[in-house]
Amino acid sequence: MMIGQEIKRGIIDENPILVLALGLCPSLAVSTSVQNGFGMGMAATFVLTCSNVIISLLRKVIPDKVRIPCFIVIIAMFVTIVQLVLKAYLPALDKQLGIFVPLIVVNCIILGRAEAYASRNNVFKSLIDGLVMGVGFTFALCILSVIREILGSNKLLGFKFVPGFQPMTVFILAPGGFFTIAFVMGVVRYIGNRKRGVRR
Amino acid sequence: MMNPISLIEISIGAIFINNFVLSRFLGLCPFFGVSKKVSSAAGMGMAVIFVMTIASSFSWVIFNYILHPYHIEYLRTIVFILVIAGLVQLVEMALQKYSPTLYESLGIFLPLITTNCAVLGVAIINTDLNQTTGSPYTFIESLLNGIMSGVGFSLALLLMAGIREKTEFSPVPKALEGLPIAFITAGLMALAFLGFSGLNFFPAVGG
Amino acid sequence: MIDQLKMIVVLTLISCVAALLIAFTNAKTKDRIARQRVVVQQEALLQIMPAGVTVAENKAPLSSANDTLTYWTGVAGSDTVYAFKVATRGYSSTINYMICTTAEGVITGMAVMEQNETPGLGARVQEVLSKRLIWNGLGGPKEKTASWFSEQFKGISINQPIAIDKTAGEWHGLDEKGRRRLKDKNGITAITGSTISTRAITNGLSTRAKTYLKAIRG
Amino acid sequence: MPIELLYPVIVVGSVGLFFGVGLAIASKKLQVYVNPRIAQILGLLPGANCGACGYPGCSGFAKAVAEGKTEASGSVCVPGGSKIAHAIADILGITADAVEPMMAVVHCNGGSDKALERSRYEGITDCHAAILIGNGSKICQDGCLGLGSCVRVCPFNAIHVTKEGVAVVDADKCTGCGKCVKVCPRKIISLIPKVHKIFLACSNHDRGAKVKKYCSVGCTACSLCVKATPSGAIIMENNLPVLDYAKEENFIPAAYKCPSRCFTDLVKTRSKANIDTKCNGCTACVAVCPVPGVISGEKDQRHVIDKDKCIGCGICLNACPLHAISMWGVGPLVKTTAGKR
Repeated sequence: MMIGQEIKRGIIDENPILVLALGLCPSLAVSTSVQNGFGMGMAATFVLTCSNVIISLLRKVIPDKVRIPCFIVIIAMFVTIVQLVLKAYLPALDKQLGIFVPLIVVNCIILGRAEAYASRNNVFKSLIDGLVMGVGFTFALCILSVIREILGSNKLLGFKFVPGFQPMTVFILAPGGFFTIAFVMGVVRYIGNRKRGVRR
Repeated sequence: MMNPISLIEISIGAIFINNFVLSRFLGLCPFFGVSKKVSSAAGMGMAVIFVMTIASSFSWVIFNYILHPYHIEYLRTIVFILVIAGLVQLVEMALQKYSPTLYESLGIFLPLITTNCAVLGVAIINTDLNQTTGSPYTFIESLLNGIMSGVGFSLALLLMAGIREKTEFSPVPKALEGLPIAFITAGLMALAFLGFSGLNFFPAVGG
Repeated sequence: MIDQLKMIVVLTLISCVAALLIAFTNAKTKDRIARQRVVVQQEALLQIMPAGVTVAENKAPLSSANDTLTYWTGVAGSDTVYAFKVATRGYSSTINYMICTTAEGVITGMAVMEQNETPGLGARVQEVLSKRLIWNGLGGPKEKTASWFSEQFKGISINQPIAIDKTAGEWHGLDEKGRRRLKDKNGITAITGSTISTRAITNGLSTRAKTYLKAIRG
Repeated sequence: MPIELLYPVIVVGSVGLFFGVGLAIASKKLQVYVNPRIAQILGLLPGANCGACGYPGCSGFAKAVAEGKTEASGSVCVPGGSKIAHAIADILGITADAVEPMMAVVHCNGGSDKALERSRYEGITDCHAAILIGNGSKICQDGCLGLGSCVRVCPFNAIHVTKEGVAVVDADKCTGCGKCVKVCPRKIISLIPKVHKIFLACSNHDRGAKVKKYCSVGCTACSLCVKATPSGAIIMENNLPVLDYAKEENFIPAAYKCPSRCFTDLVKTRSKANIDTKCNGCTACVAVCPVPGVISGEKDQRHVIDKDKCIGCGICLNACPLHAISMWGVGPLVKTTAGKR
């Protein structure tokens, strides 16, 4: 079914974080706990989908020279709306995500997909692509946050995970983020190589 | 009124303590993209410093003279990013026209910088409260913070490019070639920069 | 010339529409955000003030830094308690916390409002120990225990020097006798591995809090 | 209420206007000639400016591709993938992957355990020096001296001398730069396409029993390998088989047939052939199979392949009229024209 195949493309073949290596800034900083990761993933998916739709609607109207500023204004509009809604209804999550909510604007995925995909395809395809990329982003983010939360603070979703295990706080700090994403990317590549090896 | 202590603290802080790339995770996409060759890394570093300076000065002026008095601070995201995008595109065109040589080495990085989280990051951080003195940034402080964050970014970028050029020929396991090994290198560098986190010059400043 | 014009019109139009939408959402959410901030404030006050006090907010001039200090008074029967915010510079960030003391300077409650010290070390000033493991934690009601680090400040006086006892282990691990011995010494236990943050808070108490209390009581 | 909405609209609107006008003037006044092909290529690129190609953003990459500095393959522009590779190739008129990756191989396998020495060389450990003193210490005048001139010159340390004193190339690390080919005094290193995994590991020009006397793995020019490859991809020249890698041939049968094991096969485990249920026992495959006793079964009954004996040459695939045979297991794709009806 087309949708199933698209989602597989988004999560595995063209996963924004693990394969295209876009949107790294928020994924490393926010993936210290699953709630943050999921929250950021949802916010990014919302912004990505809406901006993809609007941009593909306006793609004929926007002249090429002012392409980037227009896209950025549309994306920034959605991000600010998400920011206000988060501040009003989910203050705890907003405090956790901190500076990374406004930074969704310059998150390379959104402008990347807007330029690469939305400005060239019709509305329906852009909507699907926005959703699929968002799901891929959230999926990868959750993987990273689960690993970092368990190893880094011996918690999962805020609850104590394994009694007596002394957490390695380095995983919560910056180096841990780099190591985790390196490890996950290595595993994904290894599976890819083996699969390609066998199939060929 | 110029408080030299906080100026030093800001500059050292921006380069070492909370280095933009290695401890704040800002500006990673171009950081991993461009750091394959030292030459392009140097060009990118210069461009980032230049853009961060004009971005932080413009954003400070706009925030304190337009957004703050009219209590529309919530617009800062959209206004800042619009200003940065517009500025960068204008500067790129000007450079392309008037100094092709400079454009050759510096200009091609400019469109890359508009989607750089570090530039918008520094603009937004400048409008928050200053960590050390607790009062909002003055113009000089925010300008300095912009320049020094750019220097911090370029420092990390050059270090990274140097190392990555070496890892090109080292026996890296097949699955880890390319980006994963770059991340591990960045992780090790972040570990080293972690050592700076406790550094502060005048503990009594806050007390 | 036409496409130049088109550029200007399109960019300006999009900016205006975007601004309009944002302003609209802001208008909708503005009061809620303001209310959120007040709710957080009230919650903190409730936590540190002794029960059954009527809370009133007022200001007192601060002679030294020529600005005014906002503080809250809690009146219960004869004695009144004063609550105010204190900011101090920790290991890698500014720690904001609120304390509530009696007139003589004995702390009745303390809560750390905001900090971003190193996670796992300095950040444990806000740590809430939940004993339950994940599998039995998912179902149960939200555990409402205060952070052990703030609990230990109850009964400490800010007018005398506050001792930091690093040898006795952490407060939540001590038995009744250990805790009473600490109280007599007007001492608290430090968080293992982050004495800078602990000392930052006690310094804040013995320096700033004392001057604030003096300013309040005039 | 409306004032609340007006301020933001005015502020953002005026910033937008300011930059709209600025960009409009700039696009007019600051017109600069740009090679149109760069713009064309840029249009195709994903525009994510992610820098994964190592170039500063997509415009940098487009410029490099337009000037032919780099190829536009899927591996370079990760987000674009192979889709854009072909599209860009059409613009530039070159085939996307015209250049086939090459790899160096050493045409000698005669280590100290296989090839006899006629003298003990104790001079400078360098092949050129050893050649000067009586053309090397080995009886075989064409074999590898194993003193590492090629090792020192290789920038990717992809070539090493084994304990037995023969240079061996590491296929993964070798980028086919050709430095070792130039430096080897005996000229026994050559570049072959990376896809082909079999090469001749001997450069001896003597004939017959003479070679056997001083090297157990030397080529005796018996030309059995030539007969084993009907497509004529191997021809004998000056007592040595020359493999024509351009032809679609995998040389597995030749390597199997060679009596003194001169061919080296880089692939450790080959994928094996397997006959499925469609087989009607016409024994077309038994006729072409170079290895006796691999395919067994009665006439008009389904035949079975002995997985241990099968060398994975793929000839039976082409010979089978019902296409009942397929390759199973790990190992690179095996292409061959042999056995085609």
